[in-house]
Amino acid sequence: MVTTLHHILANSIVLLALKLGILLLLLPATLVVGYVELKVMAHMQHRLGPMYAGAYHGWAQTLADGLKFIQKEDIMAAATDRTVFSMVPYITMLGAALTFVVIPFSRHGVIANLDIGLFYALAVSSISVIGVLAAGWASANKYSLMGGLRAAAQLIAYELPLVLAAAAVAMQAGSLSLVSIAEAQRYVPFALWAQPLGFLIFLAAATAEVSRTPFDMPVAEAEIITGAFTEYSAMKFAFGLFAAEYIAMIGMSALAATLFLGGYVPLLPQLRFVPGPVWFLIKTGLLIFLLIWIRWTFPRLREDQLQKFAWKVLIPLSLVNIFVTGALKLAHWT
Amino acid sequence: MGTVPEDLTRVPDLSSTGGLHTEEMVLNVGPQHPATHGVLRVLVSVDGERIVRAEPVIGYMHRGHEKLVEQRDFRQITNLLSRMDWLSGINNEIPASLAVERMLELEVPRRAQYLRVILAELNRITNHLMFTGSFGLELGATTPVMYAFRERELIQEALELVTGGRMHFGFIRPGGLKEDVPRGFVELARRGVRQLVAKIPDYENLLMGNEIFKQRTVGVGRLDPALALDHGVSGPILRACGIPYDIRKVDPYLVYDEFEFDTPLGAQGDSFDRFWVLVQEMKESARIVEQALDGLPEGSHIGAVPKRLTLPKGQIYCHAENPLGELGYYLVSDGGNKPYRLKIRTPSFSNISVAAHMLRGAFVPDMIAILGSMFFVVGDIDR
Amino acid sequence: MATPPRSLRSWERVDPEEFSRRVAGKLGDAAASVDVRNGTIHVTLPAGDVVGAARVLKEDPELDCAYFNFLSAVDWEAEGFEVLVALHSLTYGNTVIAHVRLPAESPSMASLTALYGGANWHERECAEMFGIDFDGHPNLVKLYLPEDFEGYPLRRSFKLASRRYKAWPGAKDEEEAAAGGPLR
Amino acid sequence: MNDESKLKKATFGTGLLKGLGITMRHMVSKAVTVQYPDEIAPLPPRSRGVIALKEENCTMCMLCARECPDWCIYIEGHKERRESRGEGKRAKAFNVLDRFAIDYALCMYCGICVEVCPYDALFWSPEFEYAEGDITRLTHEMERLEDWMRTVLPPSPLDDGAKGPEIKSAAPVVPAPAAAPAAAAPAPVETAPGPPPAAGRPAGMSEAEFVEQRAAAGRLVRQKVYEEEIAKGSEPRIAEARSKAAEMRARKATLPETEPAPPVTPAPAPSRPAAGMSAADAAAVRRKVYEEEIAKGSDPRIAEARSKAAELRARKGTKGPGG
Repeated sequence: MVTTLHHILANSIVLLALKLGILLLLLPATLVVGYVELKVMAHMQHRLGPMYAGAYHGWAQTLADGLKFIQKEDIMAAATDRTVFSMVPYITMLGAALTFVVIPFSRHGVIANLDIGLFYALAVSSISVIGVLAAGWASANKYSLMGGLRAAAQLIAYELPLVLAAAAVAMQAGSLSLVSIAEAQRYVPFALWAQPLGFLIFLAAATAEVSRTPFDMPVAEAEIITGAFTEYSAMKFAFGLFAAEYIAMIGMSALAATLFLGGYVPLLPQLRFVPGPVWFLIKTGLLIFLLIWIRWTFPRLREDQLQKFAWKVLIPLSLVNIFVTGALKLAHWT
Repeated sequence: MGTVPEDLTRVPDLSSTGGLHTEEMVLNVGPQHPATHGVLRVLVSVDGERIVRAEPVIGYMHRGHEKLVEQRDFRQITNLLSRMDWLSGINNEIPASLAVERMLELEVPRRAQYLRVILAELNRITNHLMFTGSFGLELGATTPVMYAFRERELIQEALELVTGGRMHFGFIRPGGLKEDVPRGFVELARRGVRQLVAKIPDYENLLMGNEIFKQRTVGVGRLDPALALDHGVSGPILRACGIPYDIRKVDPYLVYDEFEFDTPLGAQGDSFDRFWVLVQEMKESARIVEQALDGLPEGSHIGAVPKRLTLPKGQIYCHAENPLGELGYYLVSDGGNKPYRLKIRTPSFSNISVAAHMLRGAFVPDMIAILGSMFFVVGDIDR
Repeated sequence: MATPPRSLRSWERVDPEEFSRRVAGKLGDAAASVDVRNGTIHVTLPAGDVVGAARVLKEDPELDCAYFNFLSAVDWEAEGFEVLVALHSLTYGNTVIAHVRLPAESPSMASLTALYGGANWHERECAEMFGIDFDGHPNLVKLYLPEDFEGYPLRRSFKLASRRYKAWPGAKDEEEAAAGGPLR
Repeated sequence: MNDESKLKKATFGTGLLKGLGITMRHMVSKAVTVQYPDEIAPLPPRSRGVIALKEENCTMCMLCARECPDWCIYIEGHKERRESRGEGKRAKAFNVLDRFAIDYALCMYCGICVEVCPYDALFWSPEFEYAEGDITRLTHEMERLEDWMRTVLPPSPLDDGAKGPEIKSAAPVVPAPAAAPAAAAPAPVETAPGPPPAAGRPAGMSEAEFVEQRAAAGRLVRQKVYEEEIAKGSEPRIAEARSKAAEMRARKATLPETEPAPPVTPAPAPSRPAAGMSAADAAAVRRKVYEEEIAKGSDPRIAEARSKAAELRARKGTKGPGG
């Protein structure tokens, strides 16, 4: 009895530590993704990118940037709503980070394997928009206000196709638990056979969700000067904008990798010896690269064009996708 | 995905918004704003994201060139004029020298004329590359600007080899050029334009062929030709409206009538057309440079010029096709070695004066597309 | 959209001499003199009816000077001001520059803004730089200079002060140094 | 026109994919960045970087100061009488230069002073790294202006078609590059390995010419004289001054220096004792790096820049970012 209890306790402490570790790894992960983005962008633009910080190909550039942000003066304009203004970085960061609670890194490497994991992930991913909207309002800046409103409008337009595309996956897998969804893709990912359309819709909607080109109107620097974050500086800027954006990007990629590429599940039965987390990281990394690649290639759309694209193209398409999925399910074709 | 309403110049009736009370907001774009490259300020009243009124405010960079030149001789003036439109120094200098030469009836050697054409066209390419890149940047595509600077660098290097400067050349002198070109210039210039021509398809595919780019530019900021003429709009912007006004063709100066080149014309005068004309003009400039390099005659780089330039009494208007449009100098001389008055008619000034009409009714993001495709240099507006 | 101008698609350069005869014929008594210098047609207009003459230049189909090039002035000090209005005919490929003499004391002429929208900024610039009043201009406020700027910078009598504080480094001797050197 | 309407009409098609292809293609090809300050792209002799003064040529005629549109040249001096030298010769008055300064905070780099100087006392140098935190330090006094003379490059040889009235004698030693078949392929990096300068360079590269000009006679003479002086046991300062004078004499001379150029550009002698390696060792480093680069198949220009950077690092005793 005692030993069992001891066993359980020890196990759960290890597990807890592991699970907390996942969350603690998020910040370094943003640094890595930030660095990769700098380098990939540079090479796509026929440049070298950072080469000095940390000596070897500038590996410590984002770390140095972070340290620089810490040293900077935190400026708040006189007319800002100070409380709301200061809360924003926490809201955006939290909203982005909460997704990871349900994302499985391996069969058991998940902080909480909720039965409604997918539902939860989609719900919390829209929290950060509240932060952006609050930032736009609290900054007392017209550009920020426009940025905040654009972010809110974008959220409403994109939440639907995002949810509908995910709903088709849930139908396909017959579960809302992300672990079950991943398991259902042993060994053929949904993106390859049942849900290619859903995958594309989800990617487009996720890009809009994390405000990256071509859907980066809420932070368009040439139009509204980083939108809601015009007035932010120092650590608030680093966390509220950069860290939140990268965490959200990693989170969305991880979610897409789980939903459509099978997450930690190996691609071939013969490759089962490669551990789950490695598969998960490879798949997520590929999607992150795709997002970076798209960002440095395309110009951005206009807000009204994005709305039209969402309502007139993506939503009808995702409804069709659901219909087809349902029909195939009924026909027991799958 | 749809396009914006047909007539952008029509002011939407905003008083009746179905009971929903909306309020206009005055947005101060600039003088420090990433999309106004320089210190142009645009005061816009917006209703949501739609612009109700827009008024460009200029003068943040007024340096009083017209006053300064009244106290300077022509060598010093050349160096001043180079700084007006800082992207096209050589082109700024040429018409000033032409004015002096025509007043004094100076003979300019053919080699000097050819070299002037080569330098002017290389300079036009560097100018156009700058705007090719920055337009993409303003629409959110950050990569083309890097490619544009890569191509620009080689041509810039050729210009530096000859003039010793990268922006302010001060190289055109009444009667010819300051010096002859060094050995190696011909090869470098040729390499520069060939690399450019080889890379233009990249810009076309990255921007003009891109569906998002088309969404943002086709039908946006359409300029009515009659309005354009009324405001003295010139250069690629006027030609994008389909008006074949290119001073190199209409009133040929230097030796432009000896080369074969086309004047690309747009059809509708929207942002897309303006950008398209800009890119095509680089190809035409490259053609001119190749022809001029092939036919570069031997000879002197400067004609017989009196040591002290004293102009006869009189007035003359001299204009040339600057990369951004018509650059004209109205020179009034009272018989001294300095101009009594020099009116500088710059392309950007006239081109941007029409912006207020074009911005009315557009969306805020369209404002960026419109301003970005109006190709102006603030130093050229303010002088 | 307004009727497209004739110059929309094609142009042919009419010989300046011939075009100047055409201008002289059309303007008749409205022009004091018409001549050609360096391929440009110079027209002297009396200050009275500049707008009328400009209207003829713009609207007569055989002149078609629809392109508004620039408007500026020259300060001839005691002899008054000379306003220059440069118009261009794209159809016939010729530039016409109208010269209007105004008195040195309170110079004023009718605004061309109703005829040419582009004259707006040019007239504002001319007004602040030379102190010339343009009657009927919708918004004759300063274009470049701050609102409270005093004086008219492009008048000959306006001297630049910047060099008065510094001795001319090019002076060879005391005498030249005392004279202050050229005012640049 | 047709092209344009075609481009415009095309609705949702392959444009997005083509764009992705272009950026991917660039990502996997070699970047064009020049890693300043580790790599230094050579500048042409006409580059208007800084104005150098050759004090012994200045006669205090004031032409430069008078023509300067910015009033940024300050000249002060006094007259001195030289005693009569021998029978029947009158005592002469001559100008002594006390101060010659250029305020680079005002200068607009138009070069009119260099152009108008009738006695060849002012030269352009391509050096540009003299930014200051304090604006008053941008006024370069005589010593500093003279110091820039070390960096002045011999004038570029003119294009073959130049028959102007003012053809300057081309720099004596610069070997004429072979007629250049301009490469049609716009490859940014020429891969043909070229032998070091003396044996001639691959054609068509005017950058290569800049490099050759860097190796021009003046430098060689200077190096030689400097080494001789040092060998004689002269003080470095004196050796420096004498070698500088010799260099200027060589540049003014119409006859080309007959000494064959050594295979690799030697470094200009340091004006002050270097902190790191000695100049000779550093030059050896440069030679080695240059040869390695050429062996690797690098462009001579890049090889030159890298070797120069390596030499600078060696002299300063610092290490590059790559370790």
